[in-house]
Amino acid sequence: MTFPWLTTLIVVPALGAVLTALVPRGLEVTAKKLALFIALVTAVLTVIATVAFVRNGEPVQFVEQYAWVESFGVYWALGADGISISLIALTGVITPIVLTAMWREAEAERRNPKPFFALVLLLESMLIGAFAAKDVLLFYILFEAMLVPMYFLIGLYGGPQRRYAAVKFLLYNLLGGLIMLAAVIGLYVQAATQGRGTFLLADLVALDIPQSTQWWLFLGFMFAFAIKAPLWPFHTWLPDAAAEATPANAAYLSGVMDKVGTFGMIALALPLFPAAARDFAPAIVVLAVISILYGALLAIGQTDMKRLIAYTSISHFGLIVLGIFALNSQGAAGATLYMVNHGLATVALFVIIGFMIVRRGSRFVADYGGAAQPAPVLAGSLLFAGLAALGLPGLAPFVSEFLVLVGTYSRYRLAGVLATVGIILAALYILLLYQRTMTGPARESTAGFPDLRRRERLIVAPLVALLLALGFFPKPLLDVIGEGVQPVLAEVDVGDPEPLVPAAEGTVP
Amino acid sequence: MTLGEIGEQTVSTAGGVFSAAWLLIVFPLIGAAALLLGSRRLDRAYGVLGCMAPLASFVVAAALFVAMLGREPEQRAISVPLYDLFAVGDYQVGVGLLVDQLSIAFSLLITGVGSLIHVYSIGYMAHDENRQRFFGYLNLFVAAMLLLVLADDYLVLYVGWEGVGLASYLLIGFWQHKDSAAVAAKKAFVVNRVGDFGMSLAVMSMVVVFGTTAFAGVFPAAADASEGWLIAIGLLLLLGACGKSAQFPLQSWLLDAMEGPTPVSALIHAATMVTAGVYLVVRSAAIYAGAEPAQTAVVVVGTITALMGAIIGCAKDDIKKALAGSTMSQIGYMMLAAGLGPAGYAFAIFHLLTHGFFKAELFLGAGSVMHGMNDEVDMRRYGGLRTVMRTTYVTFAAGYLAIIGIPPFAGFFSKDSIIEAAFANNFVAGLGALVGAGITGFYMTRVMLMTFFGERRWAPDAHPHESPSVMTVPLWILAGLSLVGGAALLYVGGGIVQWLEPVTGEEHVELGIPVWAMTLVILAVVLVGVAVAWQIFGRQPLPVTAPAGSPVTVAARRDLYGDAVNEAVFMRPGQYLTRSLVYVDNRGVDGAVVGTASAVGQFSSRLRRWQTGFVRSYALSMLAGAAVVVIAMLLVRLP
Amino acid sequence: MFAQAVEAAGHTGEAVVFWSTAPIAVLSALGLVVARKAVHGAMFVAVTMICLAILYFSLEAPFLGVVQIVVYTGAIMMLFLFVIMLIGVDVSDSRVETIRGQRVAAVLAGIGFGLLLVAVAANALVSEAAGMAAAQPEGNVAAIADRIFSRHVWVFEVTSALLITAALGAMVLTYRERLFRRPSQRELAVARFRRGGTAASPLPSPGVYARHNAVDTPALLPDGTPSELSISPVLVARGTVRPAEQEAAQIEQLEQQVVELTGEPLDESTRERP
Amino acid sequence: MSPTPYLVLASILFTIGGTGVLLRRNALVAFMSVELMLNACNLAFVAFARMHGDIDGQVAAFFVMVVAAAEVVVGLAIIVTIFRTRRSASVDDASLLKL
Repeated sequence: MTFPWLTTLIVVPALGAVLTALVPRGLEVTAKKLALFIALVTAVLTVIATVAFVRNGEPVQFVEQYAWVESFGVYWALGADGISISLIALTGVITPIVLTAMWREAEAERRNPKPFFALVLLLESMLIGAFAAKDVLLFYILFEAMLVPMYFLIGLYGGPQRRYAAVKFLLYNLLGGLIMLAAVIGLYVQAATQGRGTFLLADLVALDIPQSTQWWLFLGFMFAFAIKAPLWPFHTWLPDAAAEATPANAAYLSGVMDKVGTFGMIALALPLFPAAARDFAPAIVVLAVISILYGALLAIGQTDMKRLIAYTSISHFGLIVLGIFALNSQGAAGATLYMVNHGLATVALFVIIGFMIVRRGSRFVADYGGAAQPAPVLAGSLLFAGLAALGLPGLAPFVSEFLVLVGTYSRYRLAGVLATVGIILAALYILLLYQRTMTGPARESTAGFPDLRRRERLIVAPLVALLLALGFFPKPLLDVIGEGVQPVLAEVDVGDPEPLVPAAEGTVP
Repeated sequence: MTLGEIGEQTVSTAGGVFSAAWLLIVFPLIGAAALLLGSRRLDRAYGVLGCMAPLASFVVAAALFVAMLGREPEQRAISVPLYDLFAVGDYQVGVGLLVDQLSIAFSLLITGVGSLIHVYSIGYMAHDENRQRFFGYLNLFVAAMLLLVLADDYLVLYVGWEGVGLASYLLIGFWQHKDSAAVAAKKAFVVNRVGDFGMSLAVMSMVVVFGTTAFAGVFPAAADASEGWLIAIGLLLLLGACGKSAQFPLQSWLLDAMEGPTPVSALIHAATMVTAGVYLVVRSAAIYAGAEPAQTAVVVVGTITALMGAIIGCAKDDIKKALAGSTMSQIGYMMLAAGLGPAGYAFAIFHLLTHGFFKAELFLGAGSVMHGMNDEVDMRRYGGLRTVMRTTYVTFAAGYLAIIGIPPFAGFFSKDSIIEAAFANNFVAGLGALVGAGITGFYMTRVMLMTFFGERRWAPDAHPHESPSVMTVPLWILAGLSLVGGAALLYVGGGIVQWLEPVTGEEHVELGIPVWAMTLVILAVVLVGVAVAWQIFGRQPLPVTAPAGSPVTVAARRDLYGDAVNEAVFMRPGQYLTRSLVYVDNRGVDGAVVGTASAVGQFSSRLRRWQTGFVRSYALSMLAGAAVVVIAMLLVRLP
Repeated sequence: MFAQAVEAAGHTGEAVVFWSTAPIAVLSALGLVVARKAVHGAMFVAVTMICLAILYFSLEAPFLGVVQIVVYTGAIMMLFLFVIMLIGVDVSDSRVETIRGQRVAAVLAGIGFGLLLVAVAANALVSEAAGMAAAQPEGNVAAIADRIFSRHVWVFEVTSALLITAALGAMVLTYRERLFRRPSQRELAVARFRRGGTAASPLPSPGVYARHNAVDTPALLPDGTPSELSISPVLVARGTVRPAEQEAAQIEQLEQQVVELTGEPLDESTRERP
Repeated sequence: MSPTPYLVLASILFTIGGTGVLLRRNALVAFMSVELMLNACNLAFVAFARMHGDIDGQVAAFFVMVVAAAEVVVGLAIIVTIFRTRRSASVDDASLLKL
């Protein structure tokens, strides 16, 4: 028996959440420090696990399986493939950053920061669990349970409309989750009629489900994932939630938590229902393309910075979904890499916008202007994060975006072309934001803008470093992801399109 | 070991000095990182720090060049693989450098002219408090540009391509406290992105068609690909080139880009970056070889832009914008030549290099004038400067003679070659190029006359003075290059045509008339342009405020309505679309959801009345429920 | 033959018991529903329960029959009665239905549900009773005890926990926390005088007559009028107060009798006049 | 004797008890009606016990009695508490548990 990495990664933050919650009143700073310490420990553990994973080289590792409810075939089954481990690493790395970013936000609003820190740790534990789950019911439970901490995070710490946003968030996601529950049960029934009733992913993938049944079950799963991801037209909860939540929380929401949706698509929906995935792929590609363009156009039209970033996320999630349903290795690997990269870029954007909001006390673009002069480092950070988000080559999201587009283009030409239009729009929304907030003559409102402080630089620095590193050297991560994506694609069994012109003899392999 | 073929030569692996080619890019990258991330204390040594990197790169480039000279002409293409970027499925991309005749020529231009402009900037930017950042951006630009020309894979090229776009954005908006600069920077980036749209699609199409984007994979296989795909890729690459090189219809950003500091205009928006489109077309010779319509499109775009830029240049009173129009026009020439296929590739590069010399010279000269005139850019406020700024005047004149093509200045050789090749290929293109040459004579003479001759129309507080030597030395060097560069490139050794032949291929077309006759005709047309300008601007005093002018002048002043068209066709409908979509999202999509929610809420509040709170009502419904269950059990007869 | 006869006799006996108790049970159950006073309802229920206890006996469940009487009728119904006393034994419920349609709906639902149940029970595929003889060879109590303490011991333990919880719950629910200090007797007296309105002295005792002295007879004041304060208002409400005039009228008669018996005239000074 | 008459009797008593709950406002009477329903069930249990010849039915009835006793204790305590505060034993008065 090897070291139970995944259970450890789930338990440590969960335990940390409990410990943080138990810190007595009046010791808020201790609670924050404790939570941050736990988050850092988890981050270190995820990094070690990831490195161990990469060095080992097996496609699926850290497998753990214990019977949970044996009579229903429910297992505490965990395992990491390339897709899981990269998202787990993302979660592990982002959490301490988000906590550090929240350090002062909570104080500014004079609310007790302890629950925020405890809830984020709890959420982290659930996220890692969902990414590692190899049992459909376990995944479902975590998928739904993580709504609860996020509901409180939005509802307790958000802006003036936070209750509305929190309820909207919860209702939307619950609706999706319930429909998914029906599909999960349907899946179990399928398994039961074909032999042993089980929720174990590997057994369910091996089932031979009739096509029409696959359709319904696939739609059930996809509905939940499309809401979580979020895909047009199920997206309207995200702008509200992101706008009302604190920037750090919005970062965690769209940077990490929403990835569960796209993760579910590639890790569950595709291998479980390959035939349905093939049948529905064109329709979903259409929705994804609409998401890309629609999100980008709406981002251009926003006046609220946080809403703007939320809409860019919708656009980027469109790209991720597009890559997944291109059903080839470039698209799928690119989409998975994009999940990681979008996490980094969006968190950076939200966090930096949070710094701006702390300084000015407003989230509206019109209240800023000319801030680059008093605060050049802040401006530079915003520009850097923005450039990453718009897919500037050399920064991490570019490689993933390009792979997604290549994958799509090689199968759906028109969709590929339309999705590429998104890169023009991306430049518009990011640069308009930068131009309106940072450039121009210095204004009274931004005259006294302090530049980034030490803590804030500490938050931005690792994000910048990661975005650069993954931009110029994505190979190690992409190799791992490629390994993870391969079995999924083998299950869907579509195969990459061959190049039209076979490679000439004598070229470099 | 051979690594396949590019152009008509085999590619060999790196060895010796070539394996250090990566230093070329790394030096300016380190410089940029040090200047941008380093502490403010580096500011004191900004000049040395800023110039060290491009000079070091220049030394490396020169060393590579010398090493390349020592090899057989067919062995001069050297591949320097660095590391694997990624491998997904069957598609893999490695970061590597391709050092061959074409890329080394570019490298020398970029690092050479780049170094001179860096040195010049020491003086020009001496009083700017953000000069450290400025040099950081410049170094970043040099690194990106070198990556662009040295990459051996279209995807890596694209990284450099966007890198220079970013540097351009940062530098145009360098004085970001000016709204106009910020807007211009954003416009440049966005318009470039439209070009990148084509560029991305071209690269993606290559993956679809060839399964690879490496030069070594694409070029040999290009001959086997269907013509339709080649035309598509060719046109998409052209779209990318149009964006970067400010060719019609994506030309509008270049004139606004003059908001940046003048050395930037010289380095990026005249000598190097804007020529990247030409490089791209020439580099993709193998693709255009099988796509005749795409080539024609290149010629058409080049010709239109050459004339457009020239016409715009005629009407501008802003000296930098006049020169920017000229840059558009000259790059149009290069594109035109590049569209002619193997017959014109070498001439395109030849003109590109000489243009790099004299246009940098002209911009730096203009910068020098501005430096002396309190950053005044309106030529109607100049006049009679030849006596107070002698060095600038003399060196500017060298650039002037070079651009209008007076022998033996550099432009004469390169432009003549292009016009001749154009005539040999297509009469209309040739005629366009010829007319363009005439207009060039006109507007450059206008610039010259308005700036250095005539009476002094200076602003009252202007005290023109010569620039410091740190600025004039680069002017002298560039003036020298403008004088001898053309002849040297054409005749020293085998000349540039022969040098590039392994990369671009060779095709000789016969001109209908003798070469000397053609040369005379061109010279005559140019002289007519000069004479007309003299007639208008040299012989009578110039009003300080611009006269209304003819409709043509007005149109030219407004960049031939390029911006107006963009605004009417893209911006306004775009804004309308965005605004209406925001409305639709709030009211339509979200409205549907919220509407459903409130409908459920209303239904529930109706239903709520059933909840009387009386235990006995609840008991009644329980009893009814029990009855229903019993009935259901009876009906189903559960075991 | 004999066995059959015994069985038949058993059957007949059982039928007699059943048909004589069942109607009583049903009628007194209906009585519960219609009785206006809770006390009457409680009595009706007790009757029903006793009937059921009898039926238990005839169903070969003597233990349950005894428990039914002891626990249900004896303990639980007593508890009900206590509460009824607490709440007010003389309150009778109003017959007016306050929830619209409730009565009609309840009656309809009751009849419908009853018919349904009866139909189900009557049509159920039941076998002839197997009898308890085999199940309780050592007697009913022993069999139940055996089963409770073996197979159902867990349930039994849980039930005991439930009982304790219930007892605690009842105590907690009925415990009235004293929010203020209990006033001393002195304070109560002071408060009473402050309040005024009532006599400072104790209320007058009821009338004392030679013939008849009881709480339902008012005392006579010196002027011969009856004192309202001397009788409990409860009795007044019930209307069971004897009028004092009646007693006064009898006084003459009494005097006469006394004189006749003793032969001495009465002392005029001690006479009371109504 | 067949258990059918006992079952019918149990059904009738159960229904009468149910109707009592529905009709009577007095909490005590409603409560006694519930007791009646429980007793009806007990009768059915005992009848079935004899039909099957199994003591378990009686055991179940026994447990029902115990639970009923517990229920009565708590229920009456609640009624007394409510009566103390509201001076009323009507179940209709306790109708505040609604929006």
